[in-house]
Amino acid sequence: MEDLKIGVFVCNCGTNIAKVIDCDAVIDSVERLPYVAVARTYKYMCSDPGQDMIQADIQEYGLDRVVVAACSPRMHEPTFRKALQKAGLNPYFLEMANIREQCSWVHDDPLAATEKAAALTAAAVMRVAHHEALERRSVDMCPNTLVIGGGIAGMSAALDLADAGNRVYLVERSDHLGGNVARADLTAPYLDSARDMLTERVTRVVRHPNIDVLLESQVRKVDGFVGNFQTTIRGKADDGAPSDRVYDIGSVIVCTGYKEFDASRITHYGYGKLPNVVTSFELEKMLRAGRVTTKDGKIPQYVAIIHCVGSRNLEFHAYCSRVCCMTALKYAHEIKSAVPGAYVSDIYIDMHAFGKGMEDFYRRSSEIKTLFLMYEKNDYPVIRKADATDDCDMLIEVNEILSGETIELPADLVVLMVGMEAREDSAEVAHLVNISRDKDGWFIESHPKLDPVATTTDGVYIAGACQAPKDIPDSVAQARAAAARILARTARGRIEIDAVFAEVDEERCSGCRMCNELCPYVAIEFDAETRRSHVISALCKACGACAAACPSGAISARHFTDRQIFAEIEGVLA
Amino acid sequence: MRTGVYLCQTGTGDLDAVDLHSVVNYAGNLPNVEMVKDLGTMPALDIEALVAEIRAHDLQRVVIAGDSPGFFKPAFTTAMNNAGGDPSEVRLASFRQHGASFGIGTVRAKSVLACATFGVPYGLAAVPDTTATHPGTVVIGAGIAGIQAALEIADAGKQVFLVERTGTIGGHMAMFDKTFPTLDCAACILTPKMVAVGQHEMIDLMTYAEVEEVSGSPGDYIVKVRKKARRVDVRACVACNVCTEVCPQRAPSEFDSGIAERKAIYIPFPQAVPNAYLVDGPSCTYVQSDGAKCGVCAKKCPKGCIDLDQVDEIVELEVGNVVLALGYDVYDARKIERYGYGVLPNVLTALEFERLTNASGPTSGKIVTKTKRFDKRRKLEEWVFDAEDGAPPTSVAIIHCVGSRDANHNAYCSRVCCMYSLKFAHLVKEKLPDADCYEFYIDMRAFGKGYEEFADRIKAEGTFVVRGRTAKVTAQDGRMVIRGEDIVSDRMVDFPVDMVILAVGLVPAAGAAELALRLGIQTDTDGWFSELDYNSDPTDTERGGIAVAGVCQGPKDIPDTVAQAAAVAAGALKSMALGRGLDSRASVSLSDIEARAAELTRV
Amino acid sequence: MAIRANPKLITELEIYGAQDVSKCYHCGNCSAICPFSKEPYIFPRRSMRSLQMGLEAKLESDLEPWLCYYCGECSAECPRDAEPGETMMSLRRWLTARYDFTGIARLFYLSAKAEILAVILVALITGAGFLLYGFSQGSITQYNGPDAFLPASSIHIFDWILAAVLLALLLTNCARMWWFTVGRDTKVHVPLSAYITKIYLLPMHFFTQMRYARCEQKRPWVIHLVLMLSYVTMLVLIMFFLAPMWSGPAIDWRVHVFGLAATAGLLVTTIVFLRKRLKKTEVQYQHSHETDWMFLVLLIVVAATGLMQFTLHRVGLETAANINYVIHMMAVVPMLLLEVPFSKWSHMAYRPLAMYFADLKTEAMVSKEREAVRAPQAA
Amino acid sequence: MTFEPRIVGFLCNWCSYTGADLAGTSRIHYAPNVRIIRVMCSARIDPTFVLKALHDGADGVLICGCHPGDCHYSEGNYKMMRRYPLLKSLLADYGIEDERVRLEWISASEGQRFADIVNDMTERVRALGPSPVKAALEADLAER
Repeated sequence: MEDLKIGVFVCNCGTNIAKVIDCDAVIDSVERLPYVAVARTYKYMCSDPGQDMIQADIQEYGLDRVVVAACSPRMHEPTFRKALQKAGLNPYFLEMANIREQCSWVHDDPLAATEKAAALTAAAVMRVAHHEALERRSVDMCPNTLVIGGGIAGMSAALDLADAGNRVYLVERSDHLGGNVARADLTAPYLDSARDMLTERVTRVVRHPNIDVLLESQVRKVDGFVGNFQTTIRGKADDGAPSDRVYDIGSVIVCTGYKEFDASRITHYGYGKLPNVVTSFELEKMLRAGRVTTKDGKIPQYVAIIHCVGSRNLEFHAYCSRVCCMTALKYAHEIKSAVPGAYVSDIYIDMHAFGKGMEDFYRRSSEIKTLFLMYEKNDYPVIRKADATDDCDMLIEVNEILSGETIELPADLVVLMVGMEAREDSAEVAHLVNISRDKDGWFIESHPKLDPVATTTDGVYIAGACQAPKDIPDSVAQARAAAARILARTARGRIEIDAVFAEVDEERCSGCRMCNELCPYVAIEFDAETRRSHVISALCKACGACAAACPSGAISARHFTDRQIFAEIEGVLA
Repeated sequence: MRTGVYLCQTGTGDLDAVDLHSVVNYAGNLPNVEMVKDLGTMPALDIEALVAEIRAHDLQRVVIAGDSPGFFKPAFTTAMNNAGGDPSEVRLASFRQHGASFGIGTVRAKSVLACATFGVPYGLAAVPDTTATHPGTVVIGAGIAGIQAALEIADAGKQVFLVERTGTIGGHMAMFDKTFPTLDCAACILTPKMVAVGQHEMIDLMTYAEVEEVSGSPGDYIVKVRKKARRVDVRACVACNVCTEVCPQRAPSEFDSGIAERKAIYIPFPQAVPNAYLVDGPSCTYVQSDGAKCGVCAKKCPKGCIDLDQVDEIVELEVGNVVLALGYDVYDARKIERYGYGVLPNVLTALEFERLTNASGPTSGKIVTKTKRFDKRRKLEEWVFDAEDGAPPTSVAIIHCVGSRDANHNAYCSRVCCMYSLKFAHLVKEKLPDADCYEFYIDMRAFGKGYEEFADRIKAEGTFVVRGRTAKVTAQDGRMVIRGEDIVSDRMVDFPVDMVILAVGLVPAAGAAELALRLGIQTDTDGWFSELDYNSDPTDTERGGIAVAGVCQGPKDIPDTVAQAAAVAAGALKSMALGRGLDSRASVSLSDIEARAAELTRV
Repeated sequence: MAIRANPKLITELEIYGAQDVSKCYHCGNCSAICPFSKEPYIFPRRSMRSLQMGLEAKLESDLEPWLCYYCGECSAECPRDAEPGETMMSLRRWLTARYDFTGIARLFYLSAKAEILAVILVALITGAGFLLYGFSQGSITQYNGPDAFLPASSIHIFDWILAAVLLALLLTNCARMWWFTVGRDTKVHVPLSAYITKIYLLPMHFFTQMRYARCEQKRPWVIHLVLMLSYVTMLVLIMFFLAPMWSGPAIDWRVHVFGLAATAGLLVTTIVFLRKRLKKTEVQYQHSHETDWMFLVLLIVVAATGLMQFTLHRVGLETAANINYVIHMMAVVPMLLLEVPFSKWSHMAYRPLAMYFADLKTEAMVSKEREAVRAPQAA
Repeated sequence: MTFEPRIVGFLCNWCSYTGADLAGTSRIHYAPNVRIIRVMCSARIDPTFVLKALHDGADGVLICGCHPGDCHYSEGNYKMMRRYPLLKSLLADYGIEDERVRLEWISASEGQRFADIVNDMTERVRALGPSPVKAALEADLAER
């Protein structure tokens, strides 16, 4: 190793460190170490005079490595890195020894504390000797975005991006925009017009100069990495024959939405057999047409609405579909309006009226004399045809919890609140853009709280009901959040890549591909020709898992190389 | 199109600002309007009569106008269908949806009605012009919502001023132990974000500061911020703790929600950002005695960064966008005397328990009941948490919906209580496996991703989940007796417990109403900020360039808050990308809207 | 066996005063607040539930409505303003109608007009009858003596006839009540012996209303008790002590003391109740049904005329006394003939009975459970 | 004088290292025997690090990561969890006592827990006495 000059700066932090640790002793012990050109203590290294001192010494002694023994690097590493930069040194030539939070503040025996501080400082000295100059790099950020799915989420995201002047390719499988919202007439809990909302969205989208709406089209392929993807989209050309086109994009937003649960899977409800058992979407149709009747055209006197069809049970889906409760209450109001004098019952498990205006909506529903019957999860109500003598078409048997009785409820029309389900093509889509799905088939966000819109593949975002059941406002919010992420990057034009990431030494790589599977960010690619793996630094988050696992030691984690850590180990034990 | 206009109100009181009479007259003069009829409030609609009327006037389009006309739509759709008309030609003019419950009520109502008669969505016709927008953004409130919004915008390389009322960022989330349903620790998630904010070159962090006044117009707001005298130089302070050690004055710790004490000069919590101390004027001897007494901290500070005579400072910020992320306060449990909060020592609020069970809390996470102790300084007996002397509770009751879903308190649901209560049950069971834990709930609102599964897991862990709200907590020989109805097993609940946790609901943060007034944005009947449109625009407001994020718009859990906060950034970044943002909706005149609507019908 | 729900019942009950029951979302707050709510009689929530779902048979067999004294706590604390207290009151009215086989009660509750008409009709007949009878007997200027307008002896016989009729009506309704609530209950069988050994409960509940005393506020209980006792005292005095007074010249002062005390009690309490119902400050007096008014009006008229009667013939205004007496009777007769068996007053009989039955049933259930526990051990 | 063991601690940056810092900011005192080395994720901890530490004279090695489910990199700590038993069995073959190497989950709010673990481990390792590796190496040297 070439002749290094290392400067060691031990901070007293007032008395915080000096009170317990004999800083001069620390100096003495490290001065003897190889390459140490200068070692000093100062009252407050983080203070401006402290930093000036470091910079001055860098100039004076021509230091090319710096060790600061002070507080936790989580507090002041950025401060001192800046100091090095100012002095014209690569910021990564700094190493900090944490002798405050993890030494002076936690030990009372001065001798032991001083010894430990010396060891930590020595370790830092020996480690920094192996530091390499690292440069923060950046890659181009293509401003175009691919939005998969033309539902309310997709359109909202597209509009935000396009309004900001970015090109958007909005890909929709079907022949129209609007997704599932297009099937609804009114929205809960305020009974606002879904149609007006959609008309407004669709009009703005199709008229927007920056949005290419690709109907009856499908994404075939997405290659590349964040900021630099290419996508192949198969759409119908003007002559009708399908044709593939390739687009350059920087980001992808997946808004593929959901599909409704197939009610006929629950035999107790006799859906498909009993003519007057309908799904929520079928009722929605009737309401839109202004024709709420039984199959034989009669005006129903008793209408029953069954909640959680396919949701919240062991057999089908354990999760709650989040929107059905409010939609059911909406139907209660709508039916009372469309069929004055009808008796409406809601058969529910728990009333999920959690959002803004919803509890009030629930109260109103009770006030219009909707009869609420509560049943136990997994204890399905059973629907059967009524006898000729009854004044109703069907009878629903419910083990009603709030009364503890088994109730027989008259019904002429039964509405099944079918839950949300991941689309059958979700696996396909997940594979396409390289994101993962949970056990229910919903796409997994990179972190439920830190980052609910990003995925483990950088540059690919999810929004709306494809991530988990969601109502309109939450879907729109998530869509805009995804748009915000992309806008933040396009605003800068380039993507800063942290200088700390993993590298594959292709000479030593055996092409075993173990690392490819290991990486949670799919940042390691296997090159079929060279039969070697290589890291896409733009995707690497520097956890170092691959470096630890590589059997041929071909992968090194920058700034945490084996050599550096070995040196540190030797240091603490010296 | 021959159009009939019907006015129907649900009478929810949203329309005090609207002069219905003049709206009726206005409607009569609109083109194509054949008839206008005011049906009053909550009319019992006779569909056959409506059919007759539609036929009589041979109407091709029906417009229902009112506070929430959707509630009457199906009747009209049916009538339209029965009359042989096109059921899709029943249009809504919702005054509430489009913000007519505001000062500009009548004009707004007219414009909404006009659009409906033209068959054009209001949102399409009433698009305000753009105005030149200043690149800076001020984010008010630095809880998780404010932090997220600030980071999203700053990461785009745009200047953000983050204004926080307290001495540190982090908000309520920083106080939490675990977060549902994943049970990962709040600190692990939040501290990296807090550090990122503290070190971000594009974020100008102003803690211990309050917004005095917001003037100017969309795209160009002047925000006057009062930087309260912190009396400690944030940049110089190294959090060495000497000042706190020497400070003689104690006060209840806000961060520990009052179950522990702090000094008059203190750091809210070890991981606070900025990691610096502050002097709380009201509890500081020096400040209270106008410098006559004490001042020992200033003398002892090794870096001399304490200036007890520092005074408030007013700074003016010029920004284009304002993000409101005020968050919330919790419901004052004292208002419900039956639960004995404030009287019975071991009745705790959710936040108090949150701190009690937190590894960095006063008992370092040990769940114990309070012990009586004589405070020599104050010369009085008081109940305190003591990790050593305190006995672990053998049975804990958690009461849901405290102050929520209740006409006598707050009618709305606070959205997060069910889940955090279940989380509490888990923590109790985890730390005290032998303790009995009871949840008393009305509806178990486990609606989010992985929530239902979490609820099932808690039940499997042996927590007794009882449907039925307890009505009373009374003292009985050293313990407490709770009384309620166990609805499912048809029993009365009437047994002793050692600790009661009240799942207090969320209420708008103090000062939110005044701020809304100052900003000229609407709040709903519960005091939460009103979004521009419930469905299609959940983050913007009436006023251009002012957006809402997080709980201040309505109760929300962390994932929803983070998503919404990020969404807010989209609006701001959009306006910065073009240097122009949308003006307030009120800036669009009635005549413009009429013209636009007419034009839109032509193409 | 499943029970058929009847969504229409809730609308029928509106006429009896249950306007807000549909608002209830079953948090259990009311049952928890009510001091009487105790297994096996948990209320008011369960009653509200049965009503929402229209479980008529169940409601008909419920004793719960009678176990509620309407202290109003539940309504005051109800998070949905569903008025549990008022619902229980309405159910009492509905049950009164159910117990009554004649259907008169139902008629009265469904139409205030019918009730008023009936009262007026009976009053007029009574008035006319007494006048005719009086003139046939003597002179209107004579109060006492051989030429008395209305001879005490004959009046007394009339009292007894009236009492007999009243008793007959009341007893049949009570019998029906027993059949609905205890007799046809297949789940619990109350042994005959229990009825006898526990019979003391009946008068105890009747005279002390000790359960009422357990409500959070005590005042209503006191007022209610005073009214009740005054009423009964009056009844007893008239039936058993008036006769000797009329015949014998020497007037027993004790009778007067009791009489005056009772009258005072009636007047004061009635006025108190009237004020409460007019002021509507307390929950339990906010929703008054027509029958409640009728009840109080008749009562106050009876008490007032009774008092006047006492004074008038003592100051020697015999003619006035006679006329006043006829008016007095015009209030008394409809009150006893219509209100007591068919309207609010019947609760005087139903409530103590219900509590007596409730105690018996609870007893029976407990012993049944004991049997159940013992049985396997025996086997 | 009593034997003071030297323990090397490998802590993940996001939870455990922050937790150790919290112990400091909360002034929770613990034994000075552990020397902490920071890595980004417990998944980075190559078994050779542990061997190296033992070879260079460590009497014990403490490995700390985020609680399962908390990993900043979603599942790095699971990778460590899977690796750990193999490492232990290897060490067992070398005749290194089980308690000398220890894996613990420490969150950013568990300063106290971190201190407790350090104290506990120090005592256990002290009880075991100096690492056999050291002795073996010295003997090895002596032979040459």
